[in-house]
Amino acid sequence: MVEYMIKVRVRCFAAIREIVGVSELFVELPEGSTLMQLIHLLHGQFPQLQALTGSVLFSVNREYASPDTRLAGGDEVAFIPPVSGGADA
Amino acid sequence: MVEYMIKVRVRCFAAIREIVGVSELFVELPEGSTLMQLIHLLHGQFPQLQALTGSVLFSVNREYASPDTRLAGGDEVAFIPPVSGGADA
Amino acid sequence: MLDITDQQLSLEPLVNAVKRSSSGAVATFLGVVREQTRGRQVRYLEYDAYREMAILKMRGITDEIRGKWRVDEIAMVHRVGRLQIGEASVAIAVSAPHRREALAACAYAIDRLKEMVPIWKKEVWTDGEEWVGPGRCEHH
Amino acid sequence: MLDITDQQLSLEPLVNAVKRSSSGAVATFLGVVREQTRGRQVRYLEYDAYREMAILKMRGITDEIRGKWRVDEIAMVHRVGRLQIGEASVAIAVSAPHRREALAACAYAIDRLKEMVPIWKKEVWTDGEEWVGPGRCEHH
Repeated sequence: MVEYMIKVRVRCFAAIREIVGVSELFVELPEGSTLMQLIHLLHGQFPQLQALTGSVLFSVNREYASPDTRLAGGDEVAFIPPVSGGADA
Repeated sequence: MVEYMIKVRVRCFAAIREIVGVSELFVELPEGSTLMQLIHLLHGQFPQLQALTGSVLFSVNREYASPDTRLAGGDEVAFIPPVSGGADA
Repeated sequence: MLDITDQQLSLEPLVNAVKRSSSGAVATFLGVVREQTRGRQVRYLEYDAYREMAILKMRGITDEIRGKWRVDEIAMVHRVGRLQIGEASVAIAVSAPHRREALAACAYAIDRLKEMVPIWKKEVWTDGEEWVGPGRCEHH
Repeated sequence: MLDITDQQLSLEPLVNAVKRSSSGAVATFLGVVREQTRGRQVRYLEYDAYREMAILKMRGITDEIRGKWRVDEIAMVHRVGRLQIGEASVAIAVSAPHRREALAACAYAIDRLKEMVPIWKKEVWTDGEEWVGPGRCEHH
Protein backbone atom coordinates (compact mmCIF):
# COMPACT_ATOMS: atom_id res chain seq x y z
CA MET A 1 0.00 0.00 0.00
CA VAL A 2 1.36 3.41 -0.99
CA GLU A 3 1.39 6.11 1.68
CA TYR A 4 0.90 9.50 0.09
CA MET A 5 2.81 12.32 1.71
CA ILE A 6 1.86 15.97 2.06
CA LYS A 7 4.17 18.89 2.68
CA VAL A 8 3.26 21.73 5.08
CA ARG A 9 5.03 24.97 5.80
CA VAL A 10 5.80 25.74 9.45
CA ARG A 11 6.47 29.38 10.24
CA CYS A 12 8.51 30.17 13.34
CA PHE A 13 8.40 33.38 15.35
CA ALA A 14 9.88 34.78 18.54
CA ALA A 15 10.92 32.07 21.02
CA ILE A 16 9.99 29.35 18.52
CA ARG A 17 12.31 30.77 15.88
CA GLU A 18 15.17 30.87 18.37
CA ILE A 19 14.63 27.22 19.28
CA VAL A 20 14.19 25.98 15.71
CA GLY A 21 16.94 28.24 14.37
CA VAL A 22 15.10 29.25 11.20
CA SER A 23 12.05 31.35 10.42
CA GLU A 24 10.32 28.61 8.46
CA LEU A 25 10.66 24.94 7.69
CA PHE A 26 8.86 22.48 5.45
CA VAL A 27 7.70 19.19 6.92
CA GLU A 28 6.49 16.04 5.15
CA LEU A 29 3.70 14.08 6.77
CA PRO A 30 1.49 11.17 5.74
CA GLU A 31 -1.73 12.35 4.07
CA GLY A 32 -4.52 12.61 6.62
CA SER A 33 -2.23 13.68 9.46
CA THR A 34 -3.59 16.00 12.11
CA LEU A 35 -2.02 19.10 13.55
CA MET A 36 -1.33 17.07 16.71
CA GLN A 37 0.80 14.61 14.73
CA LEU A 38 2.83 17.49 13.30
CA ILE A 39 3.32 18.93 16.78
CA HIS A 40 4.59 15.58 18.10
CA LEU A 41 6.94 15.28 15.17
CA LEU A 42 8.37 18.74 15.84
CA HIS A 43 8.58 18.07 19.59
CA GLY A 44 10.69 15.04 18.75
CA GLN A 45 12.95 17.02 16.47
CA PHE A 46 13.22 20.08 18.77
CA PRO A 47 12.79 18.86 22.36
CA GLN A 48 13.11 22.43 23.69
CA LEU A 49 9.69 23.18 22.18
CA GLN A 50 8.19 20.95 24.88
CA ALA A 51 9.69 23.18 27.56
CA LEU A 52 7.78 26.29 26.42
CA THR A 53 5.81 27.64 29.31
CA GLY A 54 2.37 29.18 29.03
CA SER A 55 -0.35 27.87 26.77
CA VAL A 56 1.00 27.56 23.26
CA LEU A 57 -1.71 27.77 20.61
CA PHE A 58 -1.47 26.78 16.98
CA SER A 59 -2.62 28.26 13.72
CA VAL A 60 -3.41 26.67 10.39
CA ASN A 61 -3.61 29.02 7.43
CA ARG A 62 -3.50 32.05 9.74
CA GLU A 63 -6.46 31.04 11.90
CA TYR A 64 -6.26 29.57 15.38
CA ALA A 65 -6.81 25.82 15.02
CA SER A 66 -7.41 22.88 17.35
CA PRO A 67 -4.95 19.96 17.44
CA ASP A 68 -7.40 17.59 15.75
CA THR A 69 -7.42 19.73 12.58
CA ARG A 70 -6.56 17.56 9.57
CA LEU A 71 -3.74 19.04 7.50
CA ALA A 72 -3.59 19.32 3.72
CA GLY A 73 -0.65 19.81 1.39
CA GLY A 74 0.48 23.46 1.29
CA ASP A 75 -1.03 24.36 4.65
CA GLU A 76 0.77 27.05 6.63
CA VAL A 77 1.14 26.15 10.30
CA ALA A 78 2.55 28.13 13.23
CA PHE A 79 3.12 27.70 16.92
CA ILE A 80 1.59 30.67 18.72
CA PRO A 81 3.17 31.00 22.17
CA PRO A 82 1.40 33.47 24.48
CA VAL A 83 1.22 36.78 22.65
CA SER A 84 2.48 40.00 24.17
CA GLY A 85 1.95 42.69 21.59
CA GLY A 86 0.62 46.10 22.30
CA ALA A 87 1.69 48.26 25.15
CA ASP A 88 4.38 47.54 27.64
CA ALA A 89 1.52 47.99 30.07
CA MET B 1 -24.61 108.36 56.69
CA VAL B 2 -22.01 107.76 53.99
CA GLU B 3 -22.53 104.73 51.75
CA TYR B 4 -19.18 103.37 50.66
CA MET B 5 -19.06 102.02 47.14
CA ILE B 6 -17.01 99.18 45.72
CA LYS B 7 -16.11 98.57 42.12
CA VAL B 8 -16.18 95.08 40.58
CA ARG B 9 -15.05 93.90 37.17
CA VAL B 10 -17.59 91.92 35.14
CA ARG B 11 -16.13 89.80 32.35
CA CYS B 12 -18.39 88.85 29.48
CA PHE B 13 -18.04 85.85 27.21
CA ALA B 14 -19.92 84.18 24.38
CA ALA B 15 -23.67 84.98 24.41
CA ILE B 16 -23.20 87.36 27.35
CA ARG B 17 -20.62 89.41 25.47
CA GLU B 18 -22.94 89.69 22.49
CA ILE B 19 -25.78 90.97 24.72
CA VAL B 20 -23.63 93.39 26.73
CA GLY B 21 -21.67 94.49 23.70
CA VAL B 22 -18.26 94.58 25.44
CA SER B 23 -15.94 91.95 26.86
CA GLU B 24 -15.76 93.56 30.28
CA LEU B 25 -17.43 96.28 32.28
CA PHE B 26 -16.84 97.83 35.68
CA VAL B 27 -19.80 98.19 38.02
CA GLU B 28 -20.11 100.23 41.22
CA LEU B 29 -22.13 98.77 44.06
CA PRO B 30 -22.72 99.66 47.68
CA GLU B 31 -20.21 97.96 49.98
CA GLY B 32 -21.64 94.73 51.33
CA SER B 33 -23.57 93.92 48.16
CA THR B 34 -24.06 90.29 47.20
CA LEU B 35 -23.57 88.66 43.83
CA MET B 36 -27.39 88.51 43.57
CA GLN B 37 -27.62 92.28 43.82
CA LEU B 38 -25.08 92.68 41.02
CA ILE B 39 -27.03 90.23 38.86
CA HIS B 40 -30.26 92.18 39.40
CA LEU B 41 -28.50 95.41 38.55
CA LEU B 42 -27.18 93.91 35.29
CA HIS B 43 -30.54 92.34 34.47
CA GLY B 44 -32.03 95.85 34.75
CA GLN B 45 -29.40 97.32 32.50
CA PHE B 46 -29.41 94.46 29.96
CA PRO B 47 -32.90 92.91 29.98
CA GLN B 48 -31.89 90.33 27.39
CA LEU B 49 -29.72 88.67 30.04
CA GLN B 50 -32.93 87.52 31.72
CA ALA B 51 -33.96 85.69 28.58
CA LEU B 52 -30.90 83.39 28.63
CA THR B 53 -32.05 79.81 28.63
CA GLY B 54 -30.39 76.99 30.51
CA SER B 55 -28.97 77.33 33.98
CA VAL B 56 -26.60 80.29 34.07
CA LEU B 57 -23.98 79.99 36.79
CA PHE B 58 -21.76 82.72 38.16
CA SER B 59 -18.13 82.98 39.14
CA VAL B 60 -16.36 85.28 41.57
CA ASN B 61 -12.60 85.45 41.23
CA ARG B 62 -12.62 82.51 38.81
CA GLU B 63 -14.46 80.09 41.07
CA TYR B 64 -18.10 79.12 40.79
CA ALA B 65 -19.98 81.12 43.42
CA SER B 66 -23.48 81.14 44.89
CA PRO B 67 -25.68 84.26 44.55
CA ASP B 68 -25.41 85.06 48.27
CA THR B 69 -21.63 85.58 47.97
CA ARG B 70 -20.69 88.99 49.34
CA LEU B 71 -18.61 91.01 46.90
CA ALA B 72 -15.48 93.04 47.66
CA GLY B 73 -13.83 95.83 45.70
CA GLY B 74 -11.72 94.51 42.84
CA ASP B 75 -13.61 91.22 42.57
CA GLU B 76 -13.82 89.66 39.12
CA VAL B 77 -17.29 88.37 38.31
CA ALA B 78 -18.62 86.47 35.31
CA PHE B 79 -21.88 85.01 34.09
CA ILE B 80 -21.27 81.38 33.12
CA PRO B 81 -24.02 80.22 30.74
CA PRO B 82 -24.07 76.47 30.10
CA VAL B 83 -20.62 75.49 28.90
CA SER B 84 -20.08 73.57 25.69
CA GLY B 85 -16.36 73.15 25.30
CA GLY B 86 -14.64 70.00 24.24
CA ALA B 87 -15.76 67.83 21.42
CA ASP B 88 -18.58 68.49 19.07
CA ALA B 89 -19.75 65.13 20.32
CA MET C 1 0.54 71.49 29.82
CA LEU C 2 -2.83 73.20 30.21
CA ASP C 3 -3.66 75.82 27.63
CA ILE C 4 -6.23 77.78 25.67
CA THR C 5 -4.97 78.70 22.23
CA ASP C 6 -6.12 80.20 18.95
CA GLN C 7 -3.63 78.04 17.04
CA GLN C 8 -4.32 74.72 15.30
CA LEU C 9 -4.09 71.73 17.61
CA SER C 10 -1.81 68.79 17.05
CA LEU C 11 -1.42 65.70 19.24
CA GLU C 12 2.33 65.22 18.90
CA PRO C 13 3.40 68.09 21.22
CA LEU C 14 0.98 66.89 23.90
CA VAL C 15 2.19 63.30 23.62
CA ASN C 16 5.79 64.42 23.92
CA ALA C 17 4.91 66.64 26.88
CA VAL C 18 3.32 63.80 28.88
CA LYS C 19 5.70 60.91 28.14
CA ARG C 20 7.91 59.88 31.06
CA SER C 21 10.41 57.02 31.28
CA SER C 22 7.86 55.35 33.58
CA SER C 23 5.07 55.63 30.97
CA GLY C 24 3.89 52.46 29.28
CA ALA C 25 0.80 54.04 27.75
CA VAL C 26 -0.42 57.35 26.37
CA ALA C 27 -4.15 57.79 25.72
CA THR C 28 -5.33 60.81 23.79
CA PHE C 29 -8.60 62.39 22.82
CA LEU C 30 -9.28 64.83 20.02
CA GLY C 31 -12.59 66.65 19.65
CA VAL C 32 -13.30 67.48 16.03
CA VAL C 33 -15.78 69.81 14.33
CA ARG C 34 -18.45 67.73 12.62
CA GLU C 35 -20.25 68.57 9.41
CA GLN C 36 -23.69 68.13 10.93
CA THR C 37 -25.17 68.89 14.32
CA ARG C 38 -28.75 67.96 15.02
CA GLY C 39 -29.46 67.67 11.35
CA ARG C 40 -28.22 71.15 10.43
CA GLN C 41 -25.33 71.82 8.10
CA VAL C 42 -22.45 73.51 9.96
CA ARG C 43 -20.52 76.29 8.20
CA TYR C 44 -18.08 76.78 11.05
CA LEU C 45 -17.90 76.93 14.84
CA GLU C 46 -16.68 79.73 17.02
CA TYR C 47 -15.29 78.94 20.47
CA ASP C 48 -14.90 81.46 23.26
CA ALA C 49 -13.30 80.83 26.65
CA TYR C 50 -12.90 82.46 30.03
CA ARG C 51 -9.24 81.70 29.71
CA GLU C 52 -7.93 82.23 33.24
CA MET C 53 -10.80 80.34 34.88
CA ALA C 54 -10.70 77.60 32.24
CA ILE C 55 -7.07 76.87 33.05
CA LEU C 56 -7.83 76.84 36.78
CA LYS C 57 -10.68 74.38 36.17
CA MET C 58 -8.46 72.23 33.96
CA ARG C 59 -5.93 72.13 36.77
CA GLY C 60 -8.76 71.05 39.08
CA ILE C 61 -9.54 68.17 36.70
CA THR C 62 -5.92 67.02 36.72
CA ASP C 63 -6.04 67.03 40.54
CA GLU C 64 -9.21 64.94 40.47
CA ILE C 65 -7.55 62.48 38.09
CA ARG C 66 -4.47 62.11 40.28
CA GLY C 67 -6.78 61.35 43.19
CA LYS C 68 -8.40 58.52 41.22
CA TRP C 69 -5.70 56.90 39.08
CA ARG C 70 -1.97 56.47 39.02
CA VAL C 71 -1.00 58.57 36.01
CA ASP C 72 2.29 60.16 35.00
CA GLU C 73 1.19 63.39 33.34
CA ILE C 74 -1.88 65.10 31.85
CA ALA C 75 -2.06 67.69 29.06
CA MET C 76 -5.21 69.51 27.93
CA VAL C 77 -5.37 72.20 25.27
CA HIS C 78 -8.57 73.83 24.03
CA ARG C 79 -8.74 75.95 20.93
CA VAL C 80 -10.73 79.16 20.63
CA GLY C 81 -11.76 81.28 17.66
CA ARG C 82 -13.24 80.15 14.39
CA LEU C 83 -12.94 76.43 13.56
CA GLN C 84 -13.71 74.76 10.25
CA ILE C 85 -15.13 71.27 9.80
CA GLY C 86 -12.49 68.65 10.53
CA GLU C 87 -10.44 70.92 12.78
CA ALA C 88 -9.77 69.90 16.37
CA SER C 89 -11.37 71.91 19.18
CA VAL C 90 -9.73 70.09 22.08
CA ALA C 91 -6.75 67.78 22.56
CA ILE C 92 -6.07 65.74 25.69
CA ALA C 93 -3.19 63.37 26.42
CA VAL C 94 -2.68 61.25 29.54
CA SER C 95 0.36 59.10 30.20
CA ALA C 96 0.52 56.35 32.80
CA PRO C 97 2.59 53.28 33.61
CA HIS C 98 -0.35 51.09 32.55
CA ARG C 99 -2.95 51.38 29.85
CA ARG C 100 -6.13 51.07 31.89
CA GLU C 101 -5.29 54.12 33.96
CA ALA C 102 -4.31 56.19 30.92
CA LEU C 103 -7.52 55.28 29.06
CA ALA C 104 -9.84 55.78 32.03
CA ALA C 105 -8.26 59.11 32.96
CA CYS C 106 -8.47 60.39 29.38
CA ALA C 107 -12.18 59.55 29.13
CA TYR C 108 -12.77 61.19 32.52
CA ALA C 109 -10.88 64.32 31.49
CA ILE C 110 -13.03 65.04 28.43
CA ASP C 111 -16.25 64.34 30.36
CA ARG C 112 -15.28 66.76 33.12
CA LEU C 113 -14.00 69.36 30.70
CA LYS C 114 -17.37 69.43 28.96
CA GLU C 115 -19.15 69.71 32.30
CA MET C 116 -17.30 72.45 34.07
CA VAL C 117 -14.68 74.30 32.08
CA PRO C 118 -15.95 77.74 30.97
CA ILE C 119 -15.68 77.41 27.20
CA TRP C 120 -18.55 78.09 24.82
CA LYS C 121 -19.35 77.21 21.26
CA LYS C 122 -21.35 79.12 18.71
CA GLU C 123 -22.68 77.07 15.84
CA VAL C 124 -22.87 78.95 12.59
CA TRP C 125 -25.07 77.10 10.13
CA THR C 126 -25.91 77.83 6.55
CA ASP C 127 -29.17 79.36 7.85
CA GLY C 128 -28.42 80.96 11.24
CA GLU C 129 -26.28 80.83 14.35
CA GLU C 130 -26.57 80.12 18.06
CA TRP C 131 -24.46 79.85 21.20
CA VAL C 132 -24.97 76.25 22.22
CA GLY C 133 -25.32 74.95 25.74
CA PRO C 134 -25.16 71.27 26.57
CA GLY C 135 -28.85 71.14 27.43
CA ARG C 136 -29.64 71.51 23.77
CA CYS C 137 -27.17 68.94 22.47
CA GLU C 138 -28.47 65.52 21.53
CA HIS C 139 -25.32 63.94 22.96
CA HIS C 140 -23.73 65.75 25.83
CA MET D 1 -5.18 51.31 8.06
CA LEU D 2 -3.93 48.09 9.63
CA ASP D 3 -0.21 47.53 9.53
CA ILE D 4 2.91 45.96 10.99
CA THR D 5 5.96 48.12 10.44
CA ASP D 6 9.61 48.39 11.41
CA GLN D 7 9.41 52.20 11.21
CA GLN D 8 8.87 54.65 14.09
CA LEU D 9 5.21 55.20 14.92
CA SER D 10 3.54 58.58 14.93
CA LEU D 11 -0.10 59.34 15.75
CA GLU D 12 -0.72 62.07 13.17
CA PRO D 13 -0.95 59.80 10.09
CA LEU D 14 -3.40 57.51 11.92
CA VAL D 15 -5.54 60.44 13.05
CA ASN D 16 -5.65 61.81 9.52
CA ALA D 17 -6.48 58.37 8.16
CA VAL D 18 -9.51 57.91 10.43
CA LYS D 19 -11.07 61.40 10.38
CA ARG D 20 -14.32 61.69 8.42
CA SER D 21 -16.58 64.70 8.01
CA SER D 22 -19.00 62.83 10.30
CA SER D 23 -16.36 62.44 13.05
CA GLY D 24 -16.77 64.48 16.21
CA ALA D 25 -14.14 62.57 18.16
CA VAL D 26 -10.88 60.72 17.66
CA ALA D 27 -9.53 58.58 20.51
CA THR D 28 -6.02 57.23 20.28
CA PHE D 29 -3.79 54.89 22.22
CA LEU D 30 -0.03 54.66 22.16
CA GLY D 31 1.86 51.82 23.83
CA VAL D 32 5.30 52.96 24.93
CA VAL D 33 8.44 51.08 26.05
CA ARG D 34 8.91 51.62 29.77
CA GLU D 35 12.20 51.85 31.59
CA GLN D 36 11.28 49.16 34.10
CA THR D 37 9.32 45.96 33.88
CA ARG D 38 8.74 43.93 37.02
CA GLY D 39 11.56 45.74 38.75
CA ARG D 40 14.18 45.01 36.09
CA GLN D 41 15.97 47.68 34.10
CA VAL D 42 15.10 47.41 30.40
CA ARG D 43 17.86 47.99 27.83
CA TYR D 44 15.55 47.57 24.85
CA LEU D 45 12.66 45.47 23.58
CA GLU D 46 12.44 43.39 20.49
CA TYR D 47 9.07 42.75 18.87
CA ASP D 48 8.35 39.97 16.41
CA ALA D 49 5.07 39.40 14.56
CA TYR D 50 3.36 36.81 12.42
CA ARG D 51 2.60 39.64 10.06
CA GLU D 52 -0.05 38.14 7.77
CA MET D 53 -2.02 36.57 10.60
CA ALA D 54 -1.64 39.68 12.79
CA ILE D 55 -3.27 41.84 10.12
CA LEU D 56 -6.09 39.30 9.70
CA LYS D 57 -6.67 39.34 13.46
CA MET D 58 -6.58 43.15 13.54
CA ARG D 59 -9.24 43.16 10.84
CA GLY D 60 -11.25 40.78 13.02
CA ILE D 61 -11.01 43.27 15.89
CA THR D 62 -12.27 46.10 13.68
CA ASP D 63 -15.23 43.88 12.71
CA GLU D 64 -15.96 43.20 16.39
CA ILE D 65 -15.84 46.94 17.11
CA ARG D 66 -18.25 47.78 14.30
CA GLY D 67 -20.63 45.20 15.72
CA LYS D 68 -20.55 46.92 19.11
CA TRP D 69 -20.28 50.68 18.51
CA ARG D 70 -21.05 53.21 15.83
CA VAL D 71 -17.59 54.29 14.75
CA ASP D 72 -16.34 55.93 11.57
CA GLU D 73 -12.91 54.37 11.09
CA ILE D 74 -10.25 52.37 12.95
CA ALA D 75 -6.48 52.36 12.42
CA MET D 76 -4.01 50.02 14.18
CA VAL D 77 -0.28 49.88 13.54
CA HIS D 78 2.16 47.72 15.49
CA ARG D 79 5.89 48.14 15.30
CA VAL D 80 8.38 45.27 15.14
CA GLY D 81 12.13 45.11 15.59
CA ARG D 82 14.23 46.70 18.28
CA LEU D 83 12.59 49.45 20.34
CA GLN D 84 14.29 51.80 22.78
CA ILE D 85 12.76 53.18 25.97
CA GLY D 86 10.20 55.86 25.17
CA GLU D 87 9.49 54.55 21.68
CA ALA D 88 5.96 53.52 20.72
CA SER D 89 5.22 49.84 20.08
CA VAL D 90 1.60 50.24 19.01
CA ALA D 91 -0.62 53.08 17.85
CA ILE D 92 -4.40 52.91 17.58
CA ALA D 93 -6.85 55.59 16.45
CA VAL D 94 -10.64 55.36 16.36
CA SER D 95 -12.94 58.07 15.01
CA ALA D 96 -16.66 58.26 15.71
CA PRO D 97 -19.47 60.80 15.56
CA HIS D 98 -19.51 60.85 19.37
CA ARG D 99 -16.83 60.64 22.00
CA ARG D 100 -18.11 57.74 24.08
CA GLU D 101 -18.02 55.36 21.14
CA ALA D 102 -14.54 56.48 20.08
CA LEU D 103 -13.14 56.10 23.62
CA ALA D 104 -14.80 52.75 24.32
CA ALA D 105 -13.75 51.29 20.98
CA CYS D 106 -10.16 52.45 21.42
CA ALA D 107 -9.89 50.81 24.85
CA TYR D 108 -11.47 47.63 23.46
CA ALA D 109 -9.05 47.57 20.52
CA ILE D 110 -5.90 47.56 22.65
CA ASP D 111 -7.34 44.94 25.03
CA ARG D 112 -8.20 42.60 22.17
CA LEU D 113 -4.92 43.26 20.38
CA LYS D 114 -3.00 42.15 23.46
CA GLU D 115 -5.16 39.04 23.77
CA MET D 116 -5.19 37.61 20.31
CA VAL D 117 -2.90 39.25 17.79
CA PRO D 118 0.24 37.14 17.17
CA ILE D 119 2.93 39.61 18.19
CA TRP D 120 5.65 38.84 20.71
CA LYS D 121 8.02 40.84 22.82
CA LYS D 122 11.50 39.98 24.01
CA GLU D 123 12.69 41.97 26.98
CA VAL D 124 16.41 42.59 26.98
CA TRP D 125 17.55 43.70 30.42
CA THR D 126 20.93 44.77 31.64
CA ASP D 127 21.31 41.21 32.98
CA GLY D 128 19.54 38.87 30.56
CA GLU D 129 16.69 38.50 28.11
CA GLU D 130 13.40 36.66 27.73
CA TRP D 131 10.46 36.30 25.36
CA VAL D 132 7.55 37.47 27.46
CA GLY D 133 4.07 36.05 27.47
CA PRO D 134 1.15 37.77 29.15
CA GLY D 135 0.93 35.14 31.87
CA ARG D 136 4.13 36.51 33.33
CA CYS D 137 3.18 40.18 33.22
CA GLU D 138 2.02 41.82 36.40
CA HIS D 139 -0.50 43.86 34.42
CA HIS D 140 -1.88 42.27 31.32
